[in-house]
Amino acid sequence: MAEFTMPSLGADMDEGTLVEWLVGPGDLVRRGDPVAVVETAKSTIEVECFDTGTMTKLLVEPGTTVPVGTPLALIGPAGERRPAPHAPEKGEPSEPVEPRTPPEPPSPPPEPAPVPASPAARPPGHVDAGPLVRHLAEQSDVDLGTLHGSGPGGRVTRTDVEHAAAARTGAGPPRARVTPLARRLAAELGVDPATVRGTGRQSAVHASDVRRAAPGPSAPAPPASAAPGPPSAARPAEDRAAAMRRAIAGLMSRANRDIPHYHLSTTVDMAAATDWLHEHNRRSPIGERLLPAALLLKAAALAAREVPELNGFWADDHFTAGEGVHLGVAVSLRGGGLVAPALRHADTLALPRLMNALKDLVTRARTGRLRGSEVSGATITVTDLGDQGVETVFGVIHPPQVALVGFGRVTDRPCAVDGLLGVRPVVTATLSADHRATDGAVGSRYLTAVARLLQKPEHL
Amino acid sequence: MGAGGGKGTGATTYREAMREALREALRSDDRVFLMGEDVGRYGGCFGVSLGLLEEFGPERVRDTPLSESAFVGAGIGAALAGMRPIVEIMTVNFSLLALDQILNNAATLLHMSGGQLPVPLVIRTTTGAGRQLAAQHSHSLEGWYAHIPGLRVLAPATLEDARHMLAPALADPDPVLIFEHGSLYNASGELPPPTGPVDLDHAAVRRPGTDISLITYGGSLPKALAAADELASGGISAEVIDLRTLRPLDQAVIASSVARTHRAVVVDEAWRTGSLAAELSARIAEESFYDLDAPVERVCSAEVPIPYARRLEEAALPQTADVVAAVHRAVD
Amino acid sequence: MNRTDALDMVRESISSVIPGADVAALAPDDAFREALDMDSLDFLSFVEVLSERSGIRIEDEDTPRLTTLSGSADFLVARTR
Amino acid sequence: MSVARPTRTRKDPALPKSGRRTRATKGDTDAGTPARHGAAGHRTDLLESMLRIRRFEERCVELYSAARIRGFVHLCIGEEAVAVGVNATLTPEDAVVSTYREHGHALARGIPAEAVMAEMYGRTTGCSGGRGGSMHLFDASRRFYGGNAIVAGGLPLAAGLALADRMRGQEHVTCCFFGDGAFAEGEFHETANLAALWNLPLLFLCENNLYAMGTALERHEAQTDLAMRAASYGMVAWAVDGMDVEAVERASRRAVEGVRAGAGPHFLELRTYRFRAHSMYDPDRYRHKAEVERWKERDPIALLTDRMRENGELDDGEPARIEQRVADGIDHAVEAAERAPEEPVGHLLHHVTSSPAEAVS
Repeated sequence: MAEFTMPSLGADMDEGTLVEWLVGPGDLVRRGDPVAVVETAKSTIEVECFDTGTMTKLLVEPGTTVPVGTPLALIGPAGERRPAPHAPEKGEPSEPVEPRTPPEPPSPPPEPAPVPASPAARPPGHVDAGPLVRHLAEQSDVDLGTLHGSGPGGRVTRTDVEHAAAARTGAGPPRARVTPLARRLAAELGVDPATVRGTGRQSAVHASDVRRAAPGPSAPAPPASAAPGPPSAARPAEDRAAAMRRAIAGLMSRANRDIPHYHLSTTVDMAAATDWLHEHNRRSPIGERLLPAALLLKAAALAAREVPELNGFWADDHFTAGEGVHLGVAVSLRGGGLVAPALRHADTLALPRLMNALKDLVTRARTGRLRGSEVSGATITVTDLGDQGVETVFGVIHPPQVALVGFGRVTDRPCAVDGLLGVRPVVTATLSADHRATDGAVGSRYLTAVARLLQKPEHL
Repeated sequence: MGAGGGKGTGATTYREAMREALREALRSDDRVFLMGEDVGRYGGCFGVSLGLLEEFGPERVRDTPLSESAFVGAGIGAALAGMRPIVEIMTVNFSLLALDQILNNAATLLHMSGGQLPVPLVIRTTTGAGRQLAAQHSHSLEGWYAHIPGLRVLAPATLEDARHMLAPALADPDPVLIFEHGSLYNASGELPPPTGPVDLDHAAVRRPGTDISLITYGGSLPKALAAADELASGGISAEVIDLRTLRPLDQAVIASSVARTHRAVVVDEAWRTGSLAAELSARIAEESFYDLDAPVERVCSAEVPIPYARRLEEAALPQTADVVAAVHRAVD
Repeated sequence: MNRTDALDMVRESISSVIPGADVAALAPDDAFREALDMDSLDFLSFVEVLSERSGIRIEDEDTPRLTTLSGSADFLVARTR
Repeated sequence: MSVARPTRTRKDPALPKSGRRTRATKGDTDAGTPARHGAAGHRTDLLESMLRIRRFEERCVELYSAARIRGFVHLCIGEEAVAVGVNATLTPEDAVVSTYREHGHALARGIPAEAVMAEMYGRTTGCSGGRGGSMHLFDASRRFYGGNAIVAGGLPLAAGLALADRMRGQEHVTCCFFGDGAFAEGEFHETANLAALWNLPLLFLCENNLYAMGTALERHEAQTDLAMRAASYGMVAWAVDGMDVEAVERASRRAVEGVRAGAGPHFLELRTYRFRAHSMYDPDRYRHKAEVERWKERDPIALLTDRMRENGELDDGEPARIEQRVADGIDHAVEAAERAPEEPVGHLLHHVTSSPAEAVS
């Protein structure tokens, strides 16, 4: 039994309409005979069959549109027919059967449960917004759930999001015009480009403006170009390192001058965390392994959520809590220098995501590809000097933040546990905090929280 | 020997340098022959092939009928059969009559045949305006050809390149188009002795600088260099890059220059819309975005068929002053 | 894998993690983490790259053997034998 | 052999009288050939060669309908005598430039059916590595310079091949096939002029199937006597019955000898007809079914078979044996193509230039 299928009649044909059968059931057909008329987007064509035999069954009614390859009829008992290459083998109905539906008509996917049209009927928490709008909202840190959509049926529109974003940032200043180089340099120098006065056309911020704005002694313009000569690749890098040094110098001097620091320290038992980490890493593909730093950062972020007095900024003689926990991560750069870009919403990231975000952030910090919100958005900073082998960090706060958390190396120490002396991995966690914003009691609540959180690594 | 054809002393013109390259090619390889309209008895529309017919005879310096499609296609066929033809098309505007052969055959046969049929053909043609030749002899269409995969597109802008680019072009197994800007033929100067093989893959920094990159080629190179001189007196150090090869573009030289100067002006005599200048700007945006301290500027021809009247033609073309102004826009 | 290949693979893996590192200047028994200022993220990337290139799964417990070029090469040779 | 002066036959370009043979060429007939056995054997070869093309293309229709082959596919069913008759007169050193309706030319030139079928499938084993498809079959080793899908686009290229052979002192002939539609293109006239002017060893082979796609000859040419127009360029030109493979072969042999002897380009107008659509399927709005049926009465395969039967050169079992051989060969080609590997997408940019890969980041 052979099938007569909807033929491919041209390079652009995907489906065709059966207009007319030129033969009926029981008719004898010969290879090459026209047996049907098919209409395509371009024309109506008589199509031939490639088998000799009896038309046993017409499967498709005239007027039906089917994809190329759909069986239209069965031709049987054939003489010496070989099946067409790759023609799907089919059972052979030798007596009349109910007209079959074609095997694979492109039927639409099952309808999703219909969404009620009336906003009132919408389930709580549901926000009607398109992907563009969602993307925009995410970018501008607007919670769609808090918006009243002005579009049809209460749909949240792009304008709604833009208004909300503008309202949140106060007067809603237009986005600063900053050249890509200036933006990159600002990231490297720890300068918020939005605060730099631009001298370019329409107040565009150029690299030179950022250099001038970088904190540091008198912030001189970069050395004037020497006499034209073969450009040296080394010079700009040295420039950059020197400028960064000046920026760090300025920032840290300000911190030590303006911030009355207090320091707290505690020793955290890392046995549970280390065991859990080993077990996790043993089970995971190598690309998904975690470093102890990931656990420490997550604990620091969760603790900051518990103790919001340490998560935010001191400016104009008062404390403003940060919106979300954005963990500044101190990253030392090759060839010297330091940046502390923000791991945004670190308290909400599951460990694997946090680990990936950390890798990504460090890579981009070292290649000068940080985003603006990362450069200036940190609400509390963590310095993990464990890699360098030190035990205790006595940190300096990054103004205008009010706290800096330090971790040393995870190291084995003799420890009294349940009255017995044992060897346990421990880490020294320290807190440097701004006494203007908080007192020691708050700080000690924070460190205690860190220590507690690290005892339940599976909940981090 | 014509004026200035001497060896190492005295001035040589671009035209003579090109002729010397043709002579050398015809002498050194008997597979090489030159054909085109009036390349023989007339001596070439722009005098480039003057004297070659007498030296090499009518088989190898071959006058053709005014049938661009037929003789360009014949060049392709001869290349397939083992020859190394140099086909001259009088001007780039006329090359459009042969565009079918250049695109549908020369650029395509290698791929379409699954690698069986490389086309070692060289096509030379004149491009550009500046000589009051009006709207059918003045356009800069090399960017159209640079759009086509399978072609190599050259724009010799200096005496050295006029003299030395032909040999590697003939050695290339694939079709090479050489665009000679009409305003350059009379350019003259001392031709330095060759310093080793000439490569067709790299752009050249014709003048180093630190404040801005002027990216250009062909007939616009002298204008860019003049602009750089003028800018230097105002304390702006412009680096001038001569692309030399318009396809494939030397991305590395452009990116490394912009990484140093942080600003770029593209100078291209073609029209701005959908042009090589557009391609260069896009690549700078793609590759060098974080190095840019100002938007990329373009200096191109006005979007008008090039007019005859001198004042209008000058106004339509990029001039040194336009380049200087663009640099100031980028630097200020 | 022979030892020369193993050494090359270690060097290449380091270079790919720390672009511009002067790997050629490393002596076989230098502790390269210190010499090249690799932090734990760098080192994890190095382990990842080395594992990918050699096809060997490297466990946390193995990492103490990967402190010098020659130690790392010995480890690779031993594991692929 | 001396070359005849240009012979012009003025015939009704539309339809031959059904059942009557048109003999547009003069020359020997097979009647008095002494080596009768050899001649019969040769006719058997011609027959088998035409059948191979016919059956190959019929299989293409089937495979196309089953969507195993896609793109534009132009069949030469009905025109097989042209491809087979001309190729019988060429040496392996001669060059062939063809059109997009070139399966017949390629097979007759000796490109294996496996390589042609694999090309239709877009596989690496195709004669163009799967990058050309039906319209772009190439085989440099057989000097088959391709299916060119620009009408008249292959003509200038053929002139160049001929020029190169001439400049290098080689007595090869370049044959260039093109259709009647090419007469409306400038490239035909530019090339005819150039070839005659330069006395190039080029054989122009115009397959006049009376239609440029769907436009009938008298609707696209003011003067429909194509051989006469070619002669106006100063080259030898004949019109030939393109449905009679032996007439084609005789004319082509004379022309090839003339070209090879240095008498400059020759032109053959081969009057033929395609039985099927321009490209795989079309609604045939532009011609009458009766016209197609009348031409089918002059089917080149039937014509030769009848002649051989009359001559007693075909025993009863022979046609079946030929069909079987041809069918086996095509089955084999289809099976091989089905199994053949596809090019990895990573090789996409191969063969754009001869260097490994052009940097187009």
